[in-house]
Amino acid sequence: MSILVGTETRLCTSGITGREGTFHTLRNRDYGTSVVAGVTPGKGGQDVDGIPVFDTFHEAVRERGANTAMIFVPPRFAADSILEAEDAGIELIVCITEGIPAHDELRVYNILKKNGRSRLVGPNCPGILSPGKASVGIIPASFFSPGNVGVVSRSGTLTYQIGNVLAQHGFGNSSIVGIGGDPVPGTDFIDVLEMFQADDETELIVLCGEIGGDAEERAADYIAEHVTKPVIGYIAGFTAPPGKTMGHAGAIVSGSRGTAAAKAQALEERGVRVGRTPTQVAEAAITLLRG
Amino acid sequence: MSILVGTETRLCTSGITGREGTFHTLRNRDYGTSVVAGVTPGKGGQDVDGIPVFDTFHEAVRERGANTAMIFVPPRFAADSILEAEDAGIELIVCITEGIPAHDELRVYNILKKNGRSRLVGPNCPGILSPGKASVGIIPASFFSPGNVGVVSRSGTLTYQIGNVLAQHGFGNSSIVGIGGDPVPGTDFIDVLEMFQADDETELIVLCGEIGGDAEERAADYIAEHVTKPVIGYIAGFTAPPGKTMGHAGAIVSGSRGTAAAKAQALEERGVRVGRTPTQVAEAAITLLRG
Amino acid sequence: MDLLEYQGKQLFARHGVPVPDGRPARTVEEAVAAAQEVGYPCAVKAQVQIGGRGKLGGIRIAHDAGEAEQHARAILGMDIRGLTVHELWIEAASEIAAEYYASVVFDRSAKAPLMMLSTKGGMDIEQVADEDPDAIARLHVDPLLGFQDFHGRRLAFEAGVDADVVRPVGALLARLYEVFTTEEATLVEVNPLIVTPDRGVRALDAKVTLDGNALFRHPDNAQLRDPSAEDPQERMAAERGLTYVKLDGSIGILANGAGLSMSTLDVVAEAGGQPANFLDAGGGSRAEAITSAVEVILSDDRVRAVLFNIFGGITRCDEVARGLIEAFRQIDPSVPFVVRLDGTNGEEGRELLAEASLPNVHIESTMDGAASRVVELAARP
Amino acid sequence: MDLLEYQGKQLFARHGVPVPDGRPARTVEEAVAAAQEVGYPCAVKAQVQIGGRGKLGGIRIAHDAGEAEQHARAILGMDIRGLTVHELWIEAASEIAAEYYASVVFDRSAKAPLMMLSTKGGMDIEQVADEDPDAIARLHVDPLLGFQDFHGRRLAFEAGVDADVVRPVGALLARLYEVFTTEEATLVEVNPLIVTPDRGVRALDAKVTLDGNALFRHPDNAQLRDPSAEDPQERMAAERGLTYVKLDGSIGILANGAGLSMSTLDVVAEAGGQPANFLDAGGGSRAEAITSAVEVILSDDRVRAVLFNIFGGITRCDEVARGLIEAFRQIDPSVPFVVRLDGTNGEEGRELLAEASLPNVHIESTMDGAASRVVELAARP
Repeated sequence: MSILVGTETRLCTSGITGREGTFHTLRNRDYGTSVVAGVTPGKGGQDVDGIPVFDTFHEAVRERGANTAMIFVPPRFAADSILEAEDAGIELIVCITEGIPAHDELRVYNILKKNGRSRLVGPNCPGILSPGKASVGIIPASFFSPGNVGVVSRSGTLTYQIGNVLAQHGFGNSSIVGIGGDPVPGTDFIDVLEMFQADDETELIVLCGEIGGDAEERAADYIAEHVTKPVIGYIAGFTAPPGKTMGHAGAIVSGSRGTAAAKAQALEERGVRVGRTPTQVAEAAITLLRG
Repeated sequence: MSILVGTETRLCTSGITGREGTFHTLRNRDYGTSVVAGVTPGKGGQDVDGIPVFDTFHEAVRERGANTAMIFVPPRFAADSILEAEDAGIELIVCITEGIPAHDELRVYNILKKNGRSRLVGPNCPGILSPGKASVGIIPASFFSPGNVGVVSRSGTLTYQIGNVLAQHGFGNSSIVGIGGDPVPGTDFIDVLEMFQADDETELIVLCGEIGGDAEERAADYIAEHVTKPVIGYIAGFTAPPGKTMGHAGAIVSGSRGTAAAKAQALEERGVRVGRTPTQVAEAAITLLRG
Repeated sequence: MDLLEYQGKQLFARHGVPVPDGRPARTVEEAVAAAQEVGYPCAVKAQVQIGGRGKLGGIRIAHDAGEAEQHARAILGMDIRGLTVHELWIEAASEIAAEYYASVVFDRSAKAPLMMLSTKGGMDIEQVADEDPDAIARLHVDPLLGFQDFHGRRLAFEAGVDADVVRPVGALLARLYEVFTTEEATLVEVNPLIVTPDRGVRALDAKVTLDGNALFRHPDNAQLRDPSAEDPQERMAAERGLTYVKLDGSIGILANGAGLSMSTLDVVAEAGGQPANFLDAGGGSRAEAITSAVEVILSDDRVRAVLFNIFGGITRCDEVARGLIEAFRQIDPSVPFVVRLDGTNGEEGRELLAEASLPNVHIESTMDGAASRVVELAARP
Repeated sequence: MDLLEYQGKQLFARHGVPVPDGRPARTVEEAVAAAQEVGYPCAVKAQVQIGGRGKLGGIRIAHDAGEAEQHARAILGMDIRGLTVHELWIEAASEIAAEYYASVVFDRSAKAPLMMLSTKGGMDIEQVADEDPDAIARLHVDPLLGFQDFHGRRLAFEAGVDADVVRPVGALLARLYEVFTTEEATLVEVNPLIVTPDRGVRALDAKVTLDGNALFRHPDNAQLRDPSAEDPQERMAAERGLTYVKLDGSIGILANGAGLSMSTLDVVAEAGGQPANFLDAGGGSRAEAITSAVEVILSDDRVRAVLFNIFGGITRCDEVARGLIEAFRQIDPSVPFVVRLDGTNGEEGRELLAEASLPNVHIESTMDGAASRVVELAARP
């Protein structure tokens, strides 16, 4: 098994006719993902390298049975595209787009929560990779192989770095989930921890956090109560000064809150080993999985 | 048993210091209802004939354990008062106020539905009476006695008329529920039918509808599928002309839709006996309950 | 509260819904002046709250001042299905490449606004709905989310509007939704919504129903009521705070509560009579309200007998009796009254009436009995 | 995007939040003219994006033109915690009967706006929160419902504001919420919110943070950015579309992606070095972006060595190598570079660098190794 994406995925990309949309959709298809449709209003009836394009998600669902959406439209159109996908009955919506207004994210989050029929991953995330099965997003899939380590991360490239160090030490992955670095992620650590805990294939979980917010602290509480599989933590941003946004809209330390030290401490107090560098994460994995 | 209100009711009236609010709250208390509080912003600390008044519903819940609200404030303040009661954790909100803007009702309905923690009965309804136990609202309780007939109605005085005819024929009531004549009632026939079906004390259900909307048609479908107890229907407005609002904001026939004939037919087709006059309703009750 | 076309269009303009340039007019002179301002050709349109006026000659095109004057003179004062034309709307004539239909309706069943769009505009939409339901694209808007761009796109694509106007039609739908919510309407309808030869979109008609209960939040809209279009009895009742609907029969009816009032009408009809009106004296009816109600009922000279059917809840029957006695003192009616008083203080009420021994007032103890009696009395020559 | 006090107050005024009358000024002359317009006594207030300016002499009361001039001269150009005062706000002095605190915060954990109200205004609210948390009334507003009257009443009653100002305080909170949502702010704070002796309420200060991602919908607000308050390097980076944060150390750092960039800083610190900056070259970094980034990093003259840490995903390492080679051609840096290229096209990138054999550029194969190397190089005399 794996989580969120796999052989059952039927992908539809919003913004498929854009440069980035086309490039990554085709890369996902090359990897083996079942890409069934794209959506670009006004370009219905066209195709992108054989992938049919529709005017609306509703048509993509009706005509092609799409169940997963990848959002690649510019930030000012992203909220609308997510809401359309949800309205059309898409179960999993992966939003790659960066720079979506915070109030749009708030609205989208609360509407999806109210209706309870779709899961959003992101926005501002690299997507999800289940090695050997499917890739939805921009994760460079060739660096990863199937295995028993589940990775969940607020960051993109940092995930690749950690995944790469793990791979160099011989570990493969069940799934790699980028939840994104924005203030209001559709899916948070706890959601993914729950899925990894329930996933047969996952034997170890790596949680990659960063400064800002309290998602890691809440994850620590959840782990203590609900996760029996071993978890290794990593937090980026020990050297970040307060009050400065560190690239991700969510990565900001305000007052004494949201510091890397506080997050690492919260995890460690609940028995989660926290690596100070990506290399230490791999070393901890060796200890935990190979004794 | 009975439904919605009974010995467990702890009532708090919004607008208790107004003329109507005071009058009906005290009548409800005289009947035996446990009236624990009132709310009038700015009059916190006062009392109405011994009933403590609070500034907010939150205080009434915290200090006095109120679990039922009766809304008696003018229409422009009613939506806010309902939302406050819901926010404070009141389980049952009975709104007597008439003339609430339709868009306010829409908003209130959808918020309560989303949160799923409070039931609204009304607005523009006479309230609920469980004879011998509790009365919340303006139903003239002295005309009714405990018994096995449950009544649900979109209308106030018509309910008294039908209840009175039943009483003259020796029938008492488990509960009498006025759901109100507005376009967006918080509780509809189906909700109450479900409760009566589950209520041990209720052996016969009388459903009092009127022209406008399709609540009776939907109730007919529900009865056919889910209600095993005998149901008698009554529909007011056979002589109403199309396009004219008949007093209740919801009582209007538009085109061929919402007519009394169509409603009566829908009920009869699903095996519900429909009386053409209140007297016929009582006669049907005699036939059904006394063979 | 139903708005006239031009009132709806003025609301539209305030919210950015494109409408043709136009001016209202109440006289022939105003009409000609308005036509000069908007230019020729222009449409001279009767302002009545009823559909189908075009086929009945209520909309005519003027190509010059002479025609404008001629059309205004013809239409002002015209009778359109029982309504007299008191106002005109003079607007620039539009060239039409396509006619669509668009509306936002307050859907009580779904508890959400329902939006509809069709390319079969310019005709009776109920007929389209019956004959070709697929020609109407529909969707509900979650009121907690509001109208989103995708709603507009989806309706436009599903209705099959021309590809080059998908965007402007979507934008116009967003504006209609804004009219619906911010003005607190229960209906906003545009038929036809036209596409011009230069591919603009425009509302050529406007049907807007506002929620009377919300007018306190919209003082501008509260001014729009056009009493000239209402029945004089209904206006009189409204001024007295009574809910009165005029019907075609000969039996005046007063009851308390909307449901009981309707039921009373039905029971009278069942007994073979024809109700002259619906009149809900309301909850807690006091003596003055009853006196007023009697005046309103008797102002309809077709009334040959009157039925009072009161079941007291909040309403006290003794108050009703007092009101009736006072009404007889002031009016001295020439038609018979049948009175049934039950419920709160029913006995006191009946005693008061018995003491007053009003001429030609018959007391009955049941609703059915009262209905039979009033039918019988009304039928007497 | 943090607004200056007077920019926040101008937004407030637009949404009906009561504020004292005031005028902005950039020179002593403008300040005196502004003081004449608003009248005396008036407050001369330094406009800097930092708290505590009052205690540092950044707010002074003028009773006549002479004092206005004297205060303006003293405050303009003043240094307040590292920020130079370029602008003043001259406003009518307010009499104060009570000082409250009010705010709307974008609460990421609750995914809802958080509103706070306290009667302990005029002081550091974080201190109040620590010492007397019950003194702050709080509630979350469901963003799908919006602010309701009862929210305002509840906060006012729970905070214990004076009974006679419950209504105006509630109304002011409603307006603050409107500022928060319609202007797309992430913070709206008023401290102090004052009650005047005649029992009016008024925002005496304004702290507003707008969401930079939403500025495309608010062209007026997009004009408000005050570049003079920003660090020159950060401004230069922003103009080139790079995310750059200046730090205090000597090691310049470039990485791709926010998380990896932060991690790189940490690993350098772990190795004993002090980062000079955070610089995220972004996803899909192209050669020109890399060249720009090198310029920005080197414009900080405390930088003694530079670390490039790239893990290619969308970013292609050969593009990064090309950018670095081009930067060296244009700039000829005088400090050593350590470069670690891994991921997409890593081998090609490393080969390009090897071929170019740039002076003083050290290639490392791991992140840890690269960090140790750059720390060592920066420490050399």
